[in-house]
Amino acid sequence: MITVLFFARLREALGTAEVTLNFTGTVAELKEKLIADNGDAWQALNGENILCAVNQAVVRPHSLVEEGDEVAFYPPVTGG
Amino acid sequence: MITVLFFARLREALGTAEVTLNFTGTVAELKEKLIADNGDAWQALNGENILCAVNQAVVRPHSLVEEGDEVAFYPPVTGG
Amino acid sequence: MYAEVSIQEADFDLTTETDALRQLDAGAGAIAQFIGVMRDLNDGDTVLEMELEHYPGMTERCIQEIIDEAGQRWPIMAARVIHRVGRLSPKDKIVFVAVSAPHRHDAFQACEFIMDFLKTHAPFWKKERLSNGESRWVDARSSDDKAMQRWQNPA
Amino acid sequence: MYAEVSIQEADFDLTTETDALRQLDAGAGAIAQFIGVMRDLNDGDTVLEMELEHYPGMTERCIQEIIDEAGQRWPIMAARVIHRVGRLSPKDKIVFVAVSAPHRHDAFQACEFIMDFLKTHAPFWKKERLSNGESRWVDARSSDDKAMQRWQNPA
Repeated sequence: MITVLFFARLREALGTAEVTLNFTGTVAELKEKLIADNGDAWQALNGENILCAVNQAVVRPHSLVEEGDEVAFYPPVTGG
Repeated sequence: MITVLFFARLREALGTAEVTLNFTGTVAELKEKLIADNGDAWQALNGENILCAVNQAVVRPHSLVEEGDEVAFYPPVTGG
Repeated sequence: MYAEVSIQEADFDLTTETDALRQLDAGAGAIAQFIGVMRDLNDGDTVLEMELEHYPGMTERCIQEIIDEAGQRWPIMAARVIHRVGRLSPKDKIVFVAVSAPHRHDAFQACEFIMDFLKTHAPFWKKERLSNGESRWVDARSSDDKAMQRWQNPA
Repeated sequence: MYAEVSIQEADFDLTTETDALRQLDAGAGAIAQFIGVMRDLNDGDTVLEMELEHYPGMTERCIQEIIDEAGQRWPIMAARVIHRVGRLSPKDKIVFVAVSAPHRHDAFQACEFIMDFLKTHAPFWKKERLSNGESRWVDARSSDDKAMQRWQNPA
């Protein structure tokens, strides 16, 4: 199982903060699977500014996700 | 009358913090008069780093000192 | 180098934080600090309240990495970062970055570097509640990206 | 622009000073601060105590002029400077400069500018009492002159 977290604007668009699923593959493939499983509203994951972190480090779309990973998708940060 | 103030290392070298005297002329002439009046120890006024302020604004040697002015001589500043 | 990062809902006390840095090392002659304060206006609208969301765990890790990077670039002795989350009102303190160093220019540089990277990298998100009743997520600013990019090509 | 300058023997409280700046204007999102702290070592010698002398009147006037100049160069909202005089011990706070502004880079720049000019222009003098029983006047540093000259040719 992997855990996938969503934050801020994206969390609101998807209506959920967290899902768990069985998955291995790239980040890009994970997005495709989440959209296929959950419907069109999840196209929000393909927003051009959406960032991804795996195990709390920012990664690129071709990065691999493995069993036990914590994945997070989120919009540009606005702290400080 | 004018008031002449001395600070820090210079105050210690001259042994006084303040003198008052009748004087009009340039800052350079004031130094000469102070040395002539007070003796060789006052050559410390000619130290290359000694600064002068008239009425609390830094001035150059050819600046004029007038009746009622507050003149100050002091070494490079070291605050902060 | 000493580093401490806190993410918290509670406010913090500047005297306490600065005294702690000051007591760490009597060789630290310079402390540069930044305090980010909530403004009552954003993009021309009156803001009544703000809700700050973050990614627990990653936030702390990310800020620690930024501090480590600052410690590589400048001879600094200690850094302290506090970032508040939850509900905030105008004039509330949002973020505190303090850096101590033997010399002041290093402290200033490292402090501003940490702020610029925190702004563009640390996973925090602001949602504003406006005086007209609307709520909106704050957009990232290109001025913050530019501020961060400045550090890629040190003068 | 609000400006306040104090020369005093007494210590000061950072929370009080920062809260005052913060309450002045809810549009000031950024406060940059510098705290100069007495070091226990100078030029390789252990320093037990320091005596700070100043030129009353001219000091305040000089710092006010530096703040005014900073206000000409950057859009800042308020500046607060406190400089202590008299006897100080290692780890004591010596000087505090705080600048509030709408944006953080302006606050940082103005704060460092004020410190650099204060160091090289404001009439203060430090005398150190060393652990070997000697007392000596601190020499001005060429590094401070260089820091100040940086501002003559803004990048």
